[in-house]
Amino acid sequence: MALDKPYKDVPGTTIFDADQSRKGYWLNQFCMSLMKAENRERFKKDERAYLDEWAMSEEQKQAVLARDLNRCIALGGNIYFLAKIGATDGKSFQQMAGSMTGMSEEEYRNMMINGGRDPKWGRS
Amino acid sequence: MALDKPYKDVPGTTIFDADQSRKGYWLNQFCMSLMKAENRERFKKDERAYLDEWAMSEEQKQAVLARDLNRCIALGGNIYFLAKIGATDGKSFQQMAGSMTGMSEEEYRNMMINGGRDPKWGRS
Amino acid sequence: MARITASVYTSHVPAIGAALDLGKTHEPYWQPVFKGYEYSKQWMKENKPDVIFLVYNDHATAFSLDIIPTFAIGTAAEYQPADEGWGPRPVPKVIGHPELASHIAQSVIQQDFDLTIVNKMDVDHGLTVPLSLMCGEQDPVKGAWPCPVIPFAVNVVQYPVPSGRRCFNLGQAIRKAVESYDEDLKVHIWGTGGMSHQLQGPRAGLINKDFDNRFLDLLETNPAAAADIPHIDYVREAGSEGIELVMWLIARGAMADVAGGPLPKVKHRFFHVPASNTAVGHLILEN
Amino acid sequence: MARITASVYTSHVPAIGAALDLGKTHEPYWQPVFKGYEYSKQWMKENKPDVIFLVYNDHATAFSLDIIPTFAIGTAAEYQPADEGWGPRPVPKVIGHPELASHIAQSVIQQDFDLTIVNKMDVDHGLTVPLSLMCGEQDPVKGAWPCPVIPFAVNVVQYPVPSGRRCFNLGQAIRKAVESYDEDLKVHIWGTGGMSHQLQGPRAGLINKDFDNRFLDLLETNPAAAADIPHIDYVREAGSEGIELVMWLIARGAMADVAGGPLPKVKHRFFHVPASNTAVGHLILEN
Ligand SMILES: [Fe+3]
Ligand SMILES: [Fe+3]
Repeated sequence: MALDKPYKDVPGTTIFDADQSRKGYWLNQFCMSLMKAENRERFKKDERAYLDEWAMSEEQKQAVLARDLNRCIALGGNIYFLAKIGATDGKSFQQMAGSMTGMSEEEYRNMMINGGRDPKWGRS
Repeated sequence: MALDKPYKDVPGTTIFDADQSRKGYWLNQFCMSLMKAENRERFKKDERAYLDEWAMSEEQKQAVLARDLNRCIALGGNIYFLAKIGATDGKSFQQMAGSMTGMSEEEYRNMMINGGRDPKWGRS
Repeated sequence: MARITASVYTSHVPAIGAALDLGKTHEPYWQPVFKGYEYSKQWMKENKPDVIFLVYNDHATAFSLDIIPTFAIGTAAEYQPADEGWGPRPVPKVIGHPELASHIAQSVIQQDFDLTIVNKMDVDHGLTVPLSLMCGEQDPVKGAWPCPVIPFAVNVVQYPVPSGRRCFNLGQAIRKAVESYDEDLKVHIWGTGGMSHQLQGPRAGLINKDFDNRFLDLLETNPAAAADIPHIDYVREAGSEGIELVMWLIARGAMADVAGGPLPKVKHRFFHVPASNTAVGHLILEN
Repeated sequence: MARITASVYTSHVPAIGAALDLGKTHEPYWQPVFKGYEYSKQWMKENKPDVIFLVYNDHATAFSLDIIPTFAIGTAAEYQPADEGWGPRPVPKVIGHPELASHIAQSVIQQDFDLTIVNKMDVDHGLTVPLSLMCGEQDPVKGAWPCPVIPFAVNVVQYPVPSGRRCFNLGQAIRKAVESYDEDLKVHIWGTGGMSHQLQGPRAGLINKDFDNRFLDLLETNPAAAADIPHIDYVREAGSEGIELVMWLIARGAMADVAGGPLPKVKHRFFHVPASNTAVGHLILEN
């Protein structure tokens, strides 16, 4: 039998395991490159040209250009890597996390102030 | 009590442990740099100038210049790192190992052909 | 001989670092968070350790996908605060303790923990935010952290992360290692990260106060039960990033009661929601 | 399901690589060495595996003192032969097996082995010399190794290295991991390095035929006893670099008899002194 992967059935959640990591290798390595100030500058100047330097799929590039973090995660991205894109954009972790929930920035912030998302969310 | 280090009493032998590794950090990192062809060229052109780029002690630099591998090891070098110096010089592992024994290259080679050094060597 | 005198547990939310660095500590949003660490800063002054063994995780900073150590111990002389994309935090560099770190590495590897030894790495918010919270703000150049720090990085980014039980056992091995060091040193062990939070997907923002407070209860008096919590329970109950709590079990495993001594004294406990996306939890235990 | 069909043990002396690459195999000095692998090359053709899990050590090549993993598993798609200072060996690149490697990593970490996962590394003579010996010479561009290889690097450079017992237990965990992989794959596990040799100090050139042959005997029929040999005995009896033999115990621990099956069949055994500074030992065991 294959390995047990019980984390596959958690709603609204993608666990970054070896399969995801393999899929997202170049996407995540691109993100790592944004830890250098000069690379952030080059990326900001011409995002498409910078992305084309990496062995990413066209889908991954489009997801980055659209700042669609859910899509990035589906394509193998990990949030700690993707956070480097947000940092380059001057976004906070709260803005990034909120952007994946379908809520507005204010709605998400208010949800957090009011105690955060109910842990029973999405469970049957 | 401190950790037991029984390997300290083996004759003619220096075990590369954390203490040695700390002492030899820059010496060994210098050696690593010789894995790049362009660094080997630069080192060969002006050994002293190249060594001066590294945070090594004067003693370590002298030991390298003299190709005194026993001295290099006493100063924290590890043979797998030091082997990069020998490689740069076009020496084989046998020539390097032999150079530490006080034997001539031919004597050492003959000892090996005749079955190697007796494991009882240096024991009381 | 060296000994572990206390353990400290705290979240290491990056936004806390940003609030400190941007002078936002007196904003109403942040005041309750920093108030929870007032006692701790005083306690640190009165109980200054000689060395802090700081368990944290690297957040895709020093370790990319090129190399992912399950457990990495820093044996370097110093570590620079990392540029995580916003520029490096304006905090002092971290001074290491190569001798004790190497000693612990040697001892723990011989106790069958397969550590990776690291001599070159930048340290991210996972390590510097707890220092800021516990030691207060420090000038990046003229200031200094109160003592040397041994960074101990745990992989909680790419699954599978080590189990809670493995972490708890590792803590016990670290205690033995510390106690076999000849010099008389007071060592703190800190477990950082958590508490409940999820930073990704439609479920981002999950907080579970009940889980967190039960975890704090168990940590005080029944850490072996906390060590039995399987990975999937953290994900389901505490959010995908709540798994960071396994790092607290390394610190807890190093306390004297686990080796048959008396229960630790609870010096301080604090819990607050939210800091950014995260439930902030904090505990100080003394041997 | 995947299964381990055989294990191979062999020295990985760099001079053997040089002899191959410089066309010296027919010199009288080298003939007896390569003669010892004639059977093995034929056996490899008749028993072609789908994947080789190749246990070796990095000799300050991919891993400098910046980072020293105790156990590192390669999950990359491919690996280039390293330039160890003499230029890269003229051999084909090594194709990995990312899926099986990741599967094994996940399973073995959950069995409490604290692996480091590596996705980018060059491989040195420790890995390529055994491939050359067992598969014969290959054109670096037009040639190819017979199947994908999973590199598994063990720290035997900076003390403390993992104990023989730890390595033997790890082999058992690897066997379980392989057997939980759904695809039908024949997997070889190779243990490389050794046998007795010392490359440093006035004692360089040490060889201990008695120790080596006793070790081969134990490996055949009583590997648990071999696993009990403490580190210091390798240093004293087999020379400071003889410690590489602990890697053979990883391969041996993965064989069926260790989990209660029958003893493996000894297909081939070879021993010769010297190759350069080293005693060459070689064993092929089939489940
Ligand atoms: Fe964190
Ligand atoms: Fe070797």
